[in-house]
Amino acid sequence: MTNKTPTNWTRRDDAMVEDAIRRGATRRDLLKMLMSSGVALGAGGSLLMQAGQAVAATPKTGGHMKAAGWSSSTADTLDPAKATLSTDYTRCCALYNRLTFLNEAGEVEMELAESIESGDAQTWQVKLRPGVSFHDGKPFTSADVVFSLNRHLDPAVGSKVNSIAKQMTEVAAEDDMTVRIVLAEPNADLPTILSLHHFLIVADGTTDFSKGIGTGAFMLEEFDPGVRSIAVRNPNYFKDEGPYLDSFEYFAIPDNNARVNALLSGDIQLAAAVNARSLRMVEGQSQVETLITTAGNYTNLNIRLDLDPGAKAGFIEGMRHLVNREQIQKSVLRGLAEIGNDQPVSPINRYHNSELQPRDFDPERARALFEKAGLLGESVPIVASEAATASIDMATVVQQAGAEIGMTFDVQRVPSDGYWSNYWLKAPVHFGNINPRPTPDILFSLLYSSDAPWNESQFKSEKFDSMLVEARGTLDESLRTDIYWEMQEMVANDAGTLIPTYISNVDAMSTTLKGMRPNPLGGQMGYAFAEYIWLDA
Amino acid sequence: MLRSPTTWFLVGQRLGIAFITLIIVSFAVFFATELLPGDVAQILLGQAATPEAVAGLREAMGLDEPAIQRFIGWLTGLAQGEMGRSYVNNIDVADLLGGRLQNSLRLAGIVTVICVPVALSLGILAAMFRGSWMDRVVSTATISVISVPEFMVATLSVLIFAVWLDWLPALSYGVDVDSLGAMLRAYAMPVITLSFVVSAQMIRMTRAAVIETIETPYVEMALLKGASRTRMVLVHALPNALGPIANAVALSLSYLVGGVIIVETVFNYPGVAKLMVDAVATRDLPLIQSCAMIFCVSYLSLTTLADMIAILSNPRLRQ
Amino acid sequence: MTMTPRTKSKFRLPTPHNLGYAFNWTGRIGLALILFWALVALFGRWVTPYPVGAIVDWDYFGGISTEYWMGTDYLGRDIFSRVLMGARYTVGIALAAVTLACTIGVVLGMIAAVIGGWFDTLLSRLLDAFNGIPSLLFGLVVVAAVGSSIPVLVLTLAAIYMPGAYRFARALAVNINTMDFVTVARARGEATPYLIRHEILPNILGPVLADLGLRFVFIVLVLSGLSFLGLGVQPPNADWGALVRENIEGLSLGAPAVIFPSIAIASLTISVNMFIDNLPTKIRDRAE
Amino acid sequence: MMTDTPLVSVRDLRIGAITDSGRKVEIIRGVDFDIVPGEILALIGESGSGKTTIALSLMGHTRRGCAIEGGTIRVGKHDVTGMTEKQRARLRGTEVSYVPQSAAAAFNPSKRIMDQVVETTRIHDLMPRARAEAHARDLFRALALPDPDTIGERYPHQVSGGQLQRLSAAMALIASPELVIFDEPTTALDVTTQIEVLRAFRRVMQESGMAGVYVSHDLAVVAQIADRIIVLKGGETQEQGTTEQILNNPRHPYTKELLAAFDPVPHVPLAGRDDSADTPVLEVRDLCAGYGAVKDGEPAAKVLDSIEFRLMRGRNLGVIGESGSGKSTLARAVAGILPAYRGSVLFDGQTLAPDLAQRSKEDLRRAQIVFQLADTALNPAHSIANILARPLRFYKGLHGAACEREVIRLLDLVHLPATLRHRLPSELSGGQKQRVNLARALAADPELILCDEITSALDTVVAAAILDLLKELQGELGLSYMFISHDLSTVEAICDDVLVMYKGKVVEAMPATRMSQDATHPYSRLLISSVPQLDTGWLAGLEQDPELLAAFSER
Repeated sequence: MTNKTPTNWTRRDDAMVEDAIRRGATRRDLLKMLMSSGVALGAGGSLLMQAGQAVAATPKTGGHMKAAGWSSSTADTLDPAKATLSTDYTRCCALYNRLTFLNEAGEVEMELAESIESGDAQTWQVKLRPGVSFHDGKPFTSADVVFSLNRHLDPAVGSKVNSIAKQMTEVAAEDDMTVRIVLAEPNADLPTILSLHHFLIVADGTTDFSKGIGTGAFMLEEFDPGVRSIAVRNPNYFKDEGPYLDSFEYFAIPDNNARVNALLSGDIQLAAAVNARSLRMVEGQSQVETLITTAGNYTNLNIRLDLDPGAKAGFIEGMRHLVNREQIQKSVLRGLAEIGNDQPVSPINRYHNSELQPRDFDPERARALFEKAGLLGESVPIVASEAATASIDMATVVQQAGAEIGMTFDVQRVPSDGYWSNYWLKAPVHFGNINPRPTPDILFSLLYSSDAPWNESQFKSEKFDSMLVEARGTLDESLRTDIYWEMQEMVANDAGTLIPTYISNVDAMSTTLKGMRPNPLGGQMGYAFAEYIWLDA
Repeated sequence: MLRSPTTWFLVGQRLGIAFITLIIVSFAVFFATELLPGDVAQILLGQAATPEAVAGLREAMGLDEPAIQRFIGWLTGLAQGEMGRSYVNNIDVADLLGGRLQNSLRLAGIVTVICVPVALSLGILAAMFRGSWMDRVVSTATISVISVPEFMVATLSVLIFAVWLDWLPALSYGVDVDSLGAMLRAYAMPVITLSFVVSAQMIRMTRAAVIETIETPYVEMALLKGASRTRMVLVHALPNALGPIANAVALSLSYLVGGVIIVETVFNYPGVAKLMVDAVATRDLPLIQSCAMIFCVSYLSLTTLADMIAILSNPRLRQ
Repeated sequence: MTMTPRTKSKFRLPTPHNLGYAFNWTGRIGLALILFWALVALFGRWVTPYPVGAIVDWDYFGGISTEYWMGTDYLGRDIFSRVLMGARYTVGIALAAVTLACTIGVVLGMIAAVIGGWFDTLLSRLLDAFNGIPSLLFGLVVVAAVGSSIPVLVLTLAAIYMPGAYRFARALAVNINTMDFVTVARARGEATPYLIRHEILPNILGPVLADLGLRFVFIVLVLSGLSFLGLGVQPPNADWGALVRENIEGLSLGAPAVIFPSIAIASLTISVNMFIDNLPTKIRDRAE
Repeated sequence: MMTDTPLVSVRDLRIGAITDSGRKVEIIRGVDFDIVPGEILALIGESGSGKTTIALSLMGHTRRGCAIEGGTIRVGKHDVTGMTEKQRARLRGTEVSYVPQSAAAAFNPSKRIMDQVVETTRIHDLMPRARAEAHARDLFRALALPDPDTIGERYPHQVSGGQLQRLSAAMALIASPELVIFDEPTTALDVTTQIEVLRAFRRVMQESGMAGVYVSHDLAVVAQIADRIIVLKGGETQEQGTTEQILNNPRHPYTKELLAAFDPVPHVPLAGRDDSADTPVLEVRDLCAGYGAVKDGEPAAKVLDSIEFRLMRGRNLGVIGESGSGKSTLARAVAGILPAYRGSVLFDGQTLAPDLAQRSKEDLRRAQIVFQLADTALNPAHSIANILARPLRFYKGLHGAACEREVIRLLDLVHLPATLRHRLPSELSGGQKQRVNLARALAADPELILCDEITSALDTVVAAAILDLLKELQGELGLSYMFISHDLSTVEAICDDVLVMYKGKVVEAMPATRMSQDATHPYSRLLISSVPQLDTGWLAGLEQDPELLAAFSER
């Protein structure tokens, strides 16, 4: 993707790097700076992975680890289907397993499944790993899988992936160790879909999830919603590697500053998702290092096509030119992001359309377009909230750019609680925030198909829908890639969802913490770090 | 004298009033929460809140019956000492609250134990040597303290004591408190912060109240009996200033239970305030109500206690 | 009372002294600072070197420099401009809120004191009940319910501090109400409004104003507390509390971006305290 | 007795004060006097004469803002002026002690009496607690206090004013000092009570042989207890001499003035027209009033019990009685401030509504009430002009120049300069305030003025002047006064008829002039006999039936 050296590589940036080298900066520091000056992160990412392997020396067993996420409330749950917050994901990953999971390269690996096969991508046969048992000793069988998958269809469960699970028209046990999954229509991505956190496998018939009985690497010792959880090593974990930690304590410190301080003062070993701004605090602290992951999480500006001003021809195009992506990348996200091109498939996804260029920042062009749309001088409300990462700052950037061309944007900051149910998808111009999804298919069917539950800009196109189905069905890689590339183009040009950047996630951790590696499912090793890392004290 | 019927009548009266107040508050809180946009189901589902999903979840949670009906149900439950179950995680509110309340009270307790004596003695000293350098120092100090935003104090103290000096843990909770020393260290910073916030008012009020009584003829009389300044203040002025002082203390302390959100946030201390913030965020009515009740009860009991002290410290009111 | 020796004051203007007031220097400094901030609040917007929202520096938490007098904030915006603009919100909102709170509180308090009876008891009970709810939580709920706009903030803050003002005014008014001159006015056949306006108000005004000052301070602080919890003025503007909060990460870097707004808050609140603790006192010349 | 070496000698005492504006003023200007052991010296003077300041200076104490600037004070062997605060503290209570003006205020409300009485012995630890208490009980007996063995266990608010005053004496005497300072100790008391207290003081002082300084504005009281008198004015000695000499042949004009003010000028009724025919300006029938929660038409605390009287136009009715007799309540009930629950008030023949809220503006205008304490009766926040202008505006709708003219006229009426109207009440003297207070009532040009103790708070001379003013105004404006007072001489000086009130009842009604002769009711007699006379032998020679005393002055 964009490998051109950034237009405004200032002298200060140079100085930063040189100075850093003089200070004997680690590879990571350097990398961070390269990125903060806008160098391609696809490369960066892989660099990081090598770095990851480099340190992945001989694991040590033992020790108690404390890690802090950023969000927690009394709504904390150990029910994978209900999991909302990163905190839930992390806990669930430590307690349960999925049928499959994605490695750092984004390839599907088997976990509780031994194999997942299908001839037509519609009827799938899942062979389960034998000899696995739950924390309470109950052996793991197909019944558990059937139960776990079917739960998502029951509205009473309130599953977050209900809309994705819908396509599984039949989940049945062929025998104790085999499950048959039949889809409404072919979908080659099922193995990947099954690696989503919500599809973690719980024991058949579980109703009380506060015990956290799973097959996972850790067994729950204490769980206090909104306060903390403590889990201890599962002595008879089925994997031959790990877990290395004796015990693992997880809680949230919502205040970024407090989180970083806690890490710096050594009270915790991992501070998840630290604010880019606090990097300077972490910099040069020998006992702390950072892990940067660009998994494809993004905050986007949604303009509904079916409402004014979005309905006015040219407005959206104007906005595409008015959004100063570089400023957002460098000032708002402090370089810990990658310029986006208004479509959801992120660069680390192998289907990413690397030829699709983002609109360049061109206020004059924007002014002309607004003029044509007859909107110049109008006041356009933009709804932003803490709920959508960095949206308020992005909004002010747009606002400022607008002010310079005589366009007033009235930024309305609204409370984060209730944002998703009251403003998101509803307001004519608002911000959204989408977590990483492993496949274009999930992204598109979730966000852009005509019947998508989260169709943020009310983008509707039969062509698009049919292409989606076609791509989903085919097992021919190159054909899929072509289709997905075209679909990305369609979204970038016709949808009302402006994706200025893909936001990188920064986890800060103590140098005693080893084995952390980036993962396409998000920060904290796709929230599954607990079983892979060890303390090298 | 303590046992004189009128005293008990007064107590009874105050309790009655307190009870009515509680009812009023709980209704107020109920309507307030009704004003909030969205309900538990929507909030819980967050981005996944598609209409049918919401409907399903509502039904599953038994939220389909009208709110007021549920509220009345909750009230009657409370009458039997039943705080109900949290909507979001279906845990007994009592259990959810239990630990949090302990934490809050522990923190409040420690602060009280440290602050009240210090604040009072400072206030009294300032009053005693009114106009002296130490009076000026104390007054200026208190003013500057109440003039700095709480979260500044909090963040700064973390930075200084935890990050730079590395004397104290940045978190008060989760650090295991095995020894008393460890506990002191763990609580040091929130306590410092809160002490700053709370004591300033107490000092001011104490000083004012004592000075007022120092002006009275009976204190002059004490002087004319040859009493030392200390005696004049401690034996003659102070007992008569007790009422207002108690009141000021009560008001300051009532802040310690519900008002400490910021401290709880910065030090990631799981107390009731944060619990209620969560509850509000998730529209978890039983939880919100219970928290509100707790705040109100603590406030009322403190003020009532203050009134009691005022009454008992004054023989005229005593009977 | 204050025993200020004849201070030859620098002002050629009518000094408080020859207006018949004793006004010590602490008080004067306080007043001067207050006036200063008031002026900034009024005219600050026209002297901001940069637009408040403009990102003027690629760097963040920039230090003090000739072009950025107070450094830059987390986005690289000019703090000096933002503090100037912030004044208008912090001072403005706090002032509006405190005025509202005290006006309503004092009027109700006086009415309750003069009328007395069930009206008094009921009102006092209700407001007392309201006091039972922690202010920040109340703020959270309100803003969660109706979003955060300046009017909402003002009303919320006013609501939070009204009961206090009421309590205070009522206590004072009850004392005045027992005075003979009020009885005389009653005996003359004066109506309640007159009693409140002419007989009681003038005699509780002093303490009430002092109280108002204190409340102002608290409101400034609660306002900053609210913005710490993410409620406040709409972007790109921000009150001082919000400035401190959004730049709090800069604290560890000793960034001026967080220090100056804090200083601004402190200087305002301290000066108000200094002023009300040393209000000008009417000189009464009586030997013994 | 005058020969032996003085216990106290004060030479050229100068005390300065700093006013709010920082102006220094000298409030005591070079006073000299001696006190020999066992002698009682009286300091006589009006408020502002500096008598209390001098008395306190004997203990080395000056009030806030004041300071001893010159001269010497010697008490016993000590040079008080030269002492440090610590040394003075050792002096206080042991060698010089103090009996305050208002014991009610000087007792700490939250401590038991005994603790406070014996405190001195504790502070200087002079004797073990037990002995101190025993001693205290003896003093209680000596001071003729009821149940002396238990009274110490009570709290100040649980005993009467007279008792408190005597207890405060006990407090002063506990360490048997050489000098006791009495600061107007009986001013706050009723006459009948005053007698008891004075007697007690006399007795103990004579027995103990202590020296004393007796501060008072009341010559008659001083006459009963003092050996020598110093007459003070504006911080300077006017005259100094033995009691006999001061009373019988005063030399200094000011002293003469004081004595003159004391002799009641008998009131000459206006041309004695027979008025039994025409309707009384005020008539009260079976008036009952009280305070507290009203239960079936009757308040919890009944104060007035079926009062009846008639006040003829142009005449003055005096109401006398001691504190708690209900005389002030009567005024309030008539004015409608405290609505009567039974009975009727007729003004000029027609009945007035009990509650002033129901009375017409006109009715309210015609009967005005003037209160005792001018400083609480005048709104401190308003200028005199405003205070006077309001009733003018309210009743007559006067504005601007007309109003101003009227204000000036009113001030002139009460003999105050027109320039005064720009001042605030706090800037006026007591007498001036009372005149303004009166002028405000006149502003309504009323027919009846209810005067509630309007001279009680004033110095004798000033009070006398006010009385003259009242008479004069009556002459000019044909007013009628209902004059409430505890002071018989005042009533005698202005009233035609007198009601004696006791416990909310009118016990006797009679013409003022014949009061001393005609009074038949025992209480009236007791009251009359209790008024101190300008005669050193009066108290000694006074016979009062102790049963009567016990019966009527409950203490």
